[in-house]
Amino acid sequence: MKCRRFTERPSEREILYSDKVKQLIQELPNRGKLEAATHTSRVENPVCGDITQLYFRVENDSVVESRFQTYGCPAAIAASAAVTLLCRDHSVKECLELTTDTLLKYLGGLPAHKLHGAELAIDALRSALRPS
Amino acid sequence: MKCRRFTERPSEREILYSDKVKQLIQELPNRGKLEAATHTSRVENPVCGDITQLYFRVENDSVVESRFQTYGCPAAIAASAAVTLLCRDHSVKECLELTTDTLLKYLGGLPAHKLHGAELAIDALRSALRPS
Amino acid sequence: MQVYLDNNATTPLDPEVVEEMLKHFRDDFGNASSIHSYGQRARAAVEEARQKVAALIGAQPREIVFTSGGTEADNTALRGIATWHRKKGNHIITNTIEHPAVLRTCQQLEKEGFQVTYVPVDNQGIVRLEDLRKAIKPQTILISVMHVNNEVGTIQPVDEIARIARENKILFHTDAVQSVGKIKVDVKALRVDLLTLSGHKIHGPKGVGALYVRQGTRMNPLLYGGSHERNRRAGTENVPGIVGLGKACELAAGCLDDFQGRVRFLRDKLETEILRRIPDIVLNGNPNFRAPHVSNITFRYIEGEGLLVSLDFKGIAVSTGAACSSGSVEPSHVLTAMGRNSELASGAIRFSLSRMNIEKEVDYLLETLPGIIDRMREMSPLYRAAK
Amino acid sequence: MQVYLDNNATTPLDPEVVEEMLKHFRDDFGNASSIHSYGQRARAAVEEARQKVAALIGAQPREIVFTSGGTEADNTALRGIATWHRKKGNHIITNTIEHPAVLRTCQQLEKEGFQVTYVPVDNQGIVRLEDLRKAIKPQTILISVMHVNNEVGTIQPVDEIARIARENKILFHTDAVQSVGKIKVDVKALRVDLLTLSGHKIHGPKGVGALYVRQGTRMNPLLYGGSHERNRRAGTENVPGIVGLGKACELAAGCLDDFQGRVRFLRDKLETEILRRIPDIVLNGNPNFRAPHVSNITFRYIEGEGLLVSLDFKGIAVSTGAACSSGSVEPSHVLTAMGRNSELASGAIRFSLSRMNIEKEVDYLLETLPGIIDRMREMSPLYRAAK
Ligand SMILES: Cc1ncc(COP(=O)(O)O)c(C=O)c1O
Ligand SMILES: Cc1ncc(COP(=O)(O)O)c(C=O)c1O
Repeated sequence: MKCRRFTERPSEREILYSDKVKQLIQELPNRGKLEAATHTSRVENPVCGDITQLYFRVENDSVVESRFQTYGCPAAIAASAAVTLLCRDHSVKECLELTTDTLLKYLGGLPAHKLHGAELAIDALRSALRPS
Repeated sequence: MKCRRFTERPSEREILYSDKVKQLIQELPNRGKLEAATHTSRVENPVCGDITQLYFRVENDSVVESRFQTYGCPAAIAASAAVTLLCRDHSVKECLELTTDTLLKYLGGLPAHKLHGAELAIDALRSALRPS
Repeated sequence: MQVYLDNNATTPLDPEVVEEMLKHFRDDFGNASSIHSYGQRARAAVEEARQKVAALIGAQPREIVFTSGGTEADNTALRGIATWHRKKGNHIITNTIEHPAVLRTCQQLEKEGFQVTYVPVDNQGIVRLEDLRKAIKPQTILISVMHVNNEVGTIQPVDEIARIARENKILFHTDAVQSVGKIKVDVKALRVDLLTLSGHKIHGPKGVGALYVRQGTRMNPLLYGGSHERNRRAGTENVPGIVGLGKACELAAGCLDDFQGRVRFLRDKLETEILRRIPDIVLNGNPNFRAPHVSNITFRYIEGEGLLVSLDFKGIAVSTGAACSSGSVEPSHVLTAMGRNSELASGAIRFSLSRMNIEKEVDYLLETLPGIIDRMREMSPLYRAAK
Repeated sequence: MQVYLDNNATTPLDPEVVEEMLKHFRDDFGNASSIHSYGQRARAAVEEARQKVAALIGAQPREIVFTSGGTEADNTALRGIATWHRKKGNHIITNTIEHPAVLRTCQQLEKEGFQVTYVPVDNQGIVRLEDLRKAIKPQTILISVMHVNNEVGTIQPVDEIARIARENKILFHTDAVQSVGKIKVDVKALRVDLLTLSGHKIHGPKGVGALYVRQGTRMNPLLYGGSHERNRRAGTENVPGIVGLGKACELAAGCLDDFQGRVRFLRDKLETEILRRIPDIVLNGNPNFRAPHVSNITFRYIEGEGLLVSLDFKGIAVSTGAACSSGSVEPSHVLTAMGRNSELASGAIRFSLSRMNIEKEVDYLLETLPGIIDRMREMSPLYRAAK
């Protein structure tokens, strides 16, 4: 048998959570309440019941401390944690420019049916830092 | 894991053809026409189309030569061959006493849906040797 | 350390099962319907496996129909009985905590003109016999109630339900995918008419299962084609799979004591210690009528999937709901049917053991879990609010 | 010497296929629906296999639905399309030489109120396009015609039939179990809507197959339960089986030239030499439109099964009719449909080769066969009568 081998590699695999997401879930950086917060928000996804609460301490227009509390699926948790990491030491304006796409890139992607986790975190971010 | 092992051996297996049947099919002993036959018969199974033709040369009330020709499934072939073997050197009376059961025992059994092969051979035997 | 505690989703294969299958992957690859020796060796292996499966559940070999798994067996039982007996009646009774293979088949049969009553369960997941009795109508042709529930491990009173069915001349099917090989299952003692089992839940291969069909039971097949399986299920026999299922059943027959002893001990240790070490916990299921290898626990104020991913990071595999419904955001239909609200349902984790688990795996879980739960609760907006 | 010439019944597994499956029997045993790493490794393997199957037939991965074999794929295609499109019409067209998985499903659908036209074939086993065209009615919803016939190897003009179907807005299914991996099959070139393939006919495992469903095709599933296979087919994925099918397809993709070259040469040698050495022979099938690995020959005046058993004794495995109908006494429905009388049909032997056969095997057959035929004809009452 001298048959050729088929060599094309599969491109589209349905991987659930990226390594980045798993690591965030594992470490839960910046988790918990921030008593000294200057800006907070609590956003709930009415469909799946996920809740995210973000806490920011802003000094001189810069986020100097950030925390989160999330009840929900790994996507929502990782996205919220990521937002607290991405905002630290950035100006409020810069934070408000953070998009779902940038967040998703940072997270190494999310499964299609879990994208709402990233949207929840961005919503919470905007609702906390938006000038009222 | 210190689990007991289940040890009962299977008893009922659906084996198709016995080694005896396979051997007879392989060797086809006593096959072909017998020109010097004193008794012959040709019996056909109208359902499946199997045909068996038996030839006996009877001398002093004893079968001294026997042959068969069969068109049909292995069961019919083996049964017909077996009948020619079993009759050789027996009296006509003894030959007429040969039953399907004895034949089946000699053959090492036949699958249920192939029993008609043995019946065909016994029919042919009786129709050849029966006093007319 | 790798600790697999998701044995209700699927089990690791027993190496002896793999060994027996390999013979049919490598040498005896014949089609069991072929007349030549290759075929006859395959046929003998299939019939030997049939005997082993039958022996495990107290059936006759001829009452065993091999299928492609539990799902196909469930579909065959329900649709096969329903369509055959349609002239007698069009009503089916089942319950709210069945596996989707039963529930969704029933829903489809409803679309095709059958009526289905979904009897509720109590808050420990046991079917209420009174409700079941009341649901019976003159046109009821089939009752289907699972033996052991896959999510919470509850054991249903299948023998009593079978009696009720019998008294009313109704056929009875039980999905025993999660009980066969774990607790004693005897079709003659239970007196069921049809019973589903699956290979990959008992250290056998995926893609093979069996339907027990009591002799004399008349039904339609689901798959039409060649005259395999006494015309009950067409399709070239999956010889290695069937051989693997047979071997798995043979091994399981010798391991029932192990489940009642060692596996139950491990499950109980896991459960008691979690209860002792972690506050704000709810046990799901009936502690008395429960298979020995399952524990379903709600960790309040957190959502199960995050916990699952955290445990996975530590090498521990568990499940949040029925494996087959993962990916969907709905809370488990079983816990919901047991009256758990969505917070309690989504905080549920299923630990399911097998005869391959050992004590130090449970110890590792018990060391690992409390810290993770603490960290996750610290992060939960519900937890702070509740304190 | 062992010579396996019954590859249309089933094929020996490629050792590389076994190797890939073993990984999932031994280590990566997870349930592909589980969220933890065990599950995700299984999921990745399933999706990789899906790509390989899709690549072999020119489909998109999402158009591949894994099933438990060719029979299930055929049943799913016919019943799934028929029941879903019932409101549009209740008429199905197929032909007289289909595999029982198609024919018996059609017969069952007839009992359920569908109308089926079984178009005849010519005496070389080719569907007559004129008859097919004439059979079309306004209420025709599905045409099903196999690609390569399993008994005689005839290749049907599937692309033309697909065109006729398309022009009449009728869905078209082809059972390609015996063509995939043997001759070029490209769903986009053939423009079929549904296509069946099976693992064990291409050196892959038994108990796994696939149905290609063109994107956008609407149909019912056959198996209901979990949301597997994009809700097209419920049941825990047979991960090792699917991986084995994927590998078999990958290997097959590289072996099509081998079939056109070496395998065809061996088949032609076998056939020509038998014709040269043995008198009173009839070739069955169409010599021009025929897959390269099949030869179906009637040896007049003898009955095939005895010949089969004799060859088996010498280590040579062949077949008399479709493997699945063995045990029944009826002459092959395919040969009957081709106008062969019962004597010609029952003397037919199918030789089917694979890429694993070698020339000295064919030589051994050619040495062995004439003596056996002589002996059997000597024994035949028909032979003497004919001479
Ligand atoms: C109770 C129950 N029934 C049926 C099934 C389906 O069996 P299978 O995975 O073999 O399709 C499962 C497992 O998924 C189950 O747990
Ligand atoms: C043409 C054809 N269709 C369908 C099938 C059935 O496939 P499976 O054996 O995988 O059920 C076969 C083989 O038996 C076949 O040859």
